[in-house]
Amino acid sequence: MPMTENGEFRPLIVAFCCNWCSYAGADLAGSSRLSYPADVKIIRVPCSGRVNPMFILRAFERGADGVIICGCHPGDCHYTSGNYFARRRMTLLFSMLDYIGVENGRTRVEWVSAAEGAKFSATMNEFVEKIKSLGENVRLGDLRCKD
Amino acid sequence: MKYSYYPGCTLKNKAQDLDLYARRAAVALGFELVEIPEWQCCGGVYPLGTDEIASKLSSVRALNYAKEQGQDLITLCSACHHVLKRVNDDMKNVADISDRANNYMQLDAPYKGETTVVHFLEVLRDRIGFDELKKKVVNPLTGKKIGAYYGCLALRPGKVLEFDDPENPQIMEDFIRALGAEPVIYPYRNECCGAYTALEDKNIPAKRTKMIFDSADGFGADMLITACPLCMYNLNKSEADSKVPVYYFTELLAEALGVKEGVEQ
Amino acid sequence: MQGLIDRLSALLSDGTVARVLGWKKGDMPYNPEPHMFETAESLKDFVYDGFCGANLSKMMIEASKLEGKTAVCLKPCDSYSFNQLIREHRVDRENAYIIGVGCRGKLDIDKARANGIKGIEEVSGTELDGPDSVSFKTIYGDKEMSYSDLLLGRCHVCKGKEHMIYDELWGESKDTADSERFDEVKALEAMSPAERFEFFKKELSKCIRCNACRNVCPACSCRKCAFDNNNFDSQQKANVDSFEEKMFHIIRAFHVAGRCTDCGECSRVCPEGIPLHLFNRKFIKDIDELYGEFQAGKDPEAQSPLTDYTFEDCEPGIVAERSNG
Amino acid sequence: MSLTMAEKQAEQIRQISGSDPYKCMKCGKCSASCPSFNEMDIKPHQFVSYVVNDNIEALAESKSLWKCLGCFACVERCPRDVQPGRVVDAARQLVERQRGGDHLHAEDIPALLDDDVPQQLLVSAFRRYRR
Amino acid sequence: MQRIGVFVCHCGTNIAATVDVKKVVELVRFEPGVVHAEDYPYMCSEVGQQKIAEAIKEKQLTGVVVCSCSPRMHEATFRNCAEKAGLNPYMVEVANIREHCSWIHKDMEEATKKAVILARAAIAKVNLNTPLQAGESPVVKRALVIGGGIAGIQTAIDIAEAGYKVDIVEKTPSIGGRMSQLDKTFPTLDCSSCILTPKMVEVSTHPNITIHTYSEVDKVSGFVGNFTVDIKKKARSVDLDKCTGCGVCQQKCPMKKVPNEFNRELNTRSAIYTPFAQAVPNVPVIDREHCLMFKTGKCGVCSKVCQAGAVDYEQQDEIITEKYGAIVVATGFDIIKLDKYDEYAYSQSPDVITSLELERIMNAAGPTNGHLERMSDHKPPKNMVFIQCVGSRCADHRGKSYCSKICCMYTAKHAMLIRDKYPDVNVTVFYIDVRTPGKNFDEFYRRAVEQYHVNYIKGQVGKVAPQPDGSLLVQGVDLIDNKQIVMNADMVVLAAAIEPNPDIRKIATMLTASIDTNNFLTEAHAKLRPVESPTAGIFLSGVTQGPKDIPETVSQAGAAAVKVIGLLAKDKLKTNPCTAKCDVMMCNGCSTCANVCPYGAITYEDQEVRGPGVREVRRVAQVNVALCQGCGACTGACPSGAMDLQGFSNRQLISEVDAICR
Repeated sequence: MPMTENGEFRPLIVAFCCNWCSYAGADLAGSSRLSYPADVKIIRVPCSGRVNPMFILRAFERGADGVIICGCHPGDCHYTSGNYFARRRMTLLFSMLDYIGVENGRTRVEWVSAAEGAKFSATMNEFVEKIKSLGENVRLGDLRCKD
Repeated sequence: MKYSYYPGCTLKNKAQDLDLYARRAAVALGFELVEIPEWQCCGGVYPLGTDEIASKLSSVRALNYAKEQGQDLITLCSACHHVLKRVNDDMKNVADISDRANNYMQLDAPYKGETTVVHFLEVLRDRIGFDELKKKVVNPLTGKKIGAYYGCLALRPGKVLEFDDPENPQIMEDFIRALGAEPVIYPYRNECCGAYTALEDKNIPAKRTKMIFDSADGFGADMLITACPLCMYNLNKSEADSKVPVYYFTELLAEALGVKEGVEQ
Repeated sequence: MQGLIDRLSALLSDGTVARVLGWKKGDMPYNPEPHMFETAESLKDFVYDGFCGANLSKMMIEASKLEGKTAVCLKPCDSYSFNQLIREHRVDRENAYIIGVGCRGKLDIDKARANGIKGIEEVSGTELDGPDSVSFKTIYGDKEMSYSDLLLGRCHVCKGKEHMIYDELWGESKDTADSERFDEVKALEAMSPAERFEFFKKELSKCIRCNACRNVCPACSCRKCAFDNNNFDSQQKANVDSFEEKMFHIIRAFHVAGRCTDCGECSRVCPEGIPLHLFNRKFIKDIDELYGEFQAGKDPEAQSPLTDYTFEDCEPGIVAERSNG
Repeated sequence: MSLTMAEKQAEQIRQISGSDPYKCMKCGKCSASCPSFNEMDIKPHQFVSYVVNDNIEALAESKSLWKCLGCFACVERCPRDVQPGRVVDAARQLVERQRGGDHLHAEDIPALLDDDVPQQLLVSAFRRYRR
Repeated sequence: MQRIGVFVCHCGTNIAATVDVKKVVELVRFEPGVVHAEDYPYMCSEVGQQKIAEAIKEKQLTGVVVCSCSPRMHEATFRNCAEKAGLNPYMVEVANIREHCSWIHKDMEEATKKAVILARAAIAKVNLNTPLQAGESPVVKRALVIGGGIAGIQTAIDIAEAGYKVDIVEKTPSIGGRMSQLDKTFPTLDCSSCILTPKMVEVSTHPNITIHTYSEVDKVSGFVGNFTVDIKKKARSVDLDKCTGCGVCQQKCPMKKVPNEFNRELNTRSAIYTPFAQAVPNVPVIDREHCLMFKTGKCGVCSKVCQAGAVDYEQQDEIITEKYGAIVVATGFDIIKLDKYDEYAYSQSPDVITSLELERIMNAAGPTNGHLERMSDHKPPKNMVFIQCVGSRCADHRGKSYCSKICCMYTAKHAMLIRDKYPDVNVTVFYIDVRTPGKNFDEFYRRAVEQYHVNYIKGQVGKVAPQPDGSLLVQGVDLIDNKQIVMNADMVVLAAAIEPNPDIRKIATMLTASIDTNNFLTEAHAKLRPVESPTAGIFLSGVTQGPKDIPETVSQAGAAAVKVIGLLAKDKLKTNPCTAKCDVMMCNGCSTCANVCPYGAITYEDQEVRGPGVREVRRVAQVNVALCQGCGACTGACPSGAMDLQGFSNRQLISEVDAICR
């Protein structure tokens, strides 16, 4: 289990951010110096609709403790409708993961606009706290039969 | 419709009229006030400190009792209304206060602000309807020019109390209209009467109430109505030349409904 | 059954169709298998009885490419799959001649085995117009079981006796539903996450990745499966670890979500008896609840819920809200 | 880094009041609204800047603590949501929570009463003027 | 195998103060494919770019990773640099170690570790990058301007003057906007209509400009250079060509009790009306909501008196469809509703007014013919109080967080005009701060104080109390004197906050232009690209982007026009090569992707497919790269994984996931 020297659990969190809103929101969080834990690593995608469920499962497979997808607010998608499709896909995928007993707090979708640097930072802080409270991703780890 | 009724300390003593006429009016209007057994005083003012828990517990007990009865909680006194609504808001929305209060109370089920607190006037406006009330009036107060005196506790903070627009309220004016009288709108109806400073500095309420009476009188009010026993006290003590009589709103209500001399509930 | 064979022969003889897709007698009385009959003569081996559970729709993908029409026997529930394949442009309606065959539910031989019926030599009473009980001649003597006790799990939540598409009908159908479609899913949802996890872990750990489910599934008709596609880097069987196997079923269910007709073939063919339909049915239940009722294969014109949206759709946070109460 | 007494007290006031005095833009609307303005030595808007500047000693000695009517006119109208009334109240509590901090003593009360005094007046004054 | 160079930027101390850049260089050397790694204080500088170019040539790099600021900032810079050095620009990726790392983390060890991981992800991606070629798409040489106020008018004139066609869509019956409601303008005090009317005439007579008034944008599709827009022309009920603008219909209309929006409802107008005398076009509309003919079927007076026969009760809404290369949003503002600010008694006294109402009262064409008088009793005021920042700079639930920017100046203007014309009137201004940045602005304000003796009081008003005698008692504070002030006034003027036109949300959604929490449109870059939306081909003019006065609005309108002209001057645009691509060997031909494509870029065709053991005609997906915008919705929908997105391929994204989760 990844720990710092003082024994604190440091989760591994993958954030998929759409280029137009959320990635820019993350940039704004940066230029406004609104900190959030380094546990969050951002992958830039053109649109939340680009996020294939396979990517999320892949992240969990490779040991991620939480995965968050950020996109433009409904109605504001740069490509008109990508976030709507993402919303349905992710709802169903998350529901399935919940159904097989994976903690539903490990997955999250948040709409963050380019102007919402503060929201981006607050969301990431909150998500990291949530994942810390859930601890390591043992259940998907168990499915992984990790020894 | 049954309501859990929180009368508060003053209504059992110096403000018995406020309580008595409300009970009679409720019978006439077809709703029931079920007094909460062993209610404790709300403390008169809302404990503002974020770390004050103990002083909020008497309110929580009353709120939780109403929740267990599955009833809304009704109040008459502006102060009780203010304190109960704000504590209820804390229990619903301020996790720290809610957690600590619940830890302390050890209720069967934690209280999370489930109860709806309503002022008697809100019941008249939102549940009975002023149009309905008007139909039940048997002695319309025709020709009377009445100034509503809201004071401060009934209205503010508007975000929490959601009683009426804190800067331009209408509820008491609509009430006055429903009774067949004419409301007199004057700008100091939502200004404080001086409140508890009356105990040690009579000067403050004297100045405040003079301003209030001058304003109401200037706009032609024959009388004022209030829902607050402390306002009533301060207004009554006023030595302003412009002073007009002050009544509890329930007294005029009972009169209009023809139950002022009625039998008690 | 002879009537059906006669009709099929006639279709072949008069040139209406070039071949017949149906079921052929198996080596045992309870394992007929799908077969393409090219001549009227070969139809002597044709069989249609209670054990003909196999859904022939998917085989029409290949048959559609052949010269001339193919007559295909579809049960009511198979017709949903065929319709869905039309929507996805995978089968050619013009090249198909659909005989909507009657169905009174299909049988699960394992139910007989579980009931102590072993060493079966002959079975009778499974034909469409047969009696209410099935007779087994076994090496241990004659046994009998009621038809309804032998039904496949899926037949207890039968979608109905109507064919969604056909050119002609043969035989009477019966709606065999006697339980609620989502009861099994609801029971799982009612468990704690830890219990659900244990349940699926146990079930999924049986998987031997034989791909029988994938091969039979009419929705799993990709020319090249995403699992055999190096774009997702998921093709290297040598690397396959247990996670991949378990995720395989979840990914597979997701890939067919909104397209799965709930035909139940995956669970029927799984050699390890994993209730794979529980994944698909969960998606169907969610779709019904969140986006309005939708039955894949019912209306070939209907937009699939996953390629559709509304502004007011629920947020993914609803999953936690529902689950955490 | 250790805090001075005044800094600690200022922090306490922020804690008790739940208000953020740094949000103040010094518009003075609280003082413009205050019915007790003329009774106060330190004015409502000054309370906020006194807390920002850790000038708690002056606040503790201010008679304004006992002149605030708790009418929330300042809270309602403050455009920055600073809630000056809560800051005044927190300063009052800071004083009262100290030994001997009560503003009103039980033995003084009988002299202040008249026949009409409602319970509400007593309980509110008790809560405002005593620990 | 790629030959990758990694370039780590210090960004002065912006990165280097928190990330140990030397260590990053040291660690990325061991990543697969990396043959070169170096750091430099400013990679985006001339020298920094030189270093990248040299390394590309000397080390025969096939891929480049720059660890620096956000790719939204300098990805284009580094890609251009690579292209000049002979490397395909799409072989360059940026690891964002500034905004996503050094600026938000404090601990050096942690930040360095994260920077390495972000670099690793970018390296993993570049390992799978393939050279991409940008395509081309034609540009429609016509612009659309939404909003016919001064911003839209100026933008349209500037574009038209450059020789391009422009259409203006204006929702109300006339162009002119907010500025047409103003009386005088600061800081020169010239009359607003005197400077606006010529521009309105110019725009209406310009051969390159078409004006659609009483019209709204209904639907927008397409993309930069090639938008298709449906414009709804609402039924005017008056024929634009036949009407001579004689005005008889308005005089004879029996329904005269309609609140007059143009005069901020201080008086009324007829049901058939032109909003103001100088309206362009000078053709009335019938307000069907109030017209007796439409309400009761009985009247028809306007039709009877119209000698030109222009009144047409049967007219229907009409949708026209046009193609545009660029769209400018100039939808302007309104002032906020004041119903939540009744401590100022706005809804209780007609003598408490907004500044915009005062503009109409001061205007010769306004409800009082330009005489300063109280709306309650039409008496001239003796004492006037102005209250600043009503709803601006608020952190509460009632107002707006921003400064409305124009109020300090127009209040000084009002105060001066009143003191000039009515020297007996006392004018008091309650202010929090007086903000006058702008040429000759502070001098203007000082004139109000020094020359006109306007009484500026630093402080706010807590309550305005209407008195029985009809006056207003104003209770405020003077923070300099530390005194509460109670004064009598006859009129109180509120400087209400401005807010973007409420229609902007709908319009922004149609344009897929992003919008901030205050409903102002977002710029592509707050400092460097202030008149462009992040959505290509969409430009911002005027208050739609943020509070502005007239001089600023006009400058920005011109800037937006220049950007539009720059776009329309091109015959073709380079298209984003990061488009979807279908692997025909895997495609099922199921049409799922086409169902989710917002651009209709996917079609199906029967194609002979040849591959190992395969030779057959299949129905497969075809991507039209001119239409595809690269969103990738199709890739997520494709069941087989046949559809992939170039530049953000499945393998690339998975490799990033793997690199992060290593």
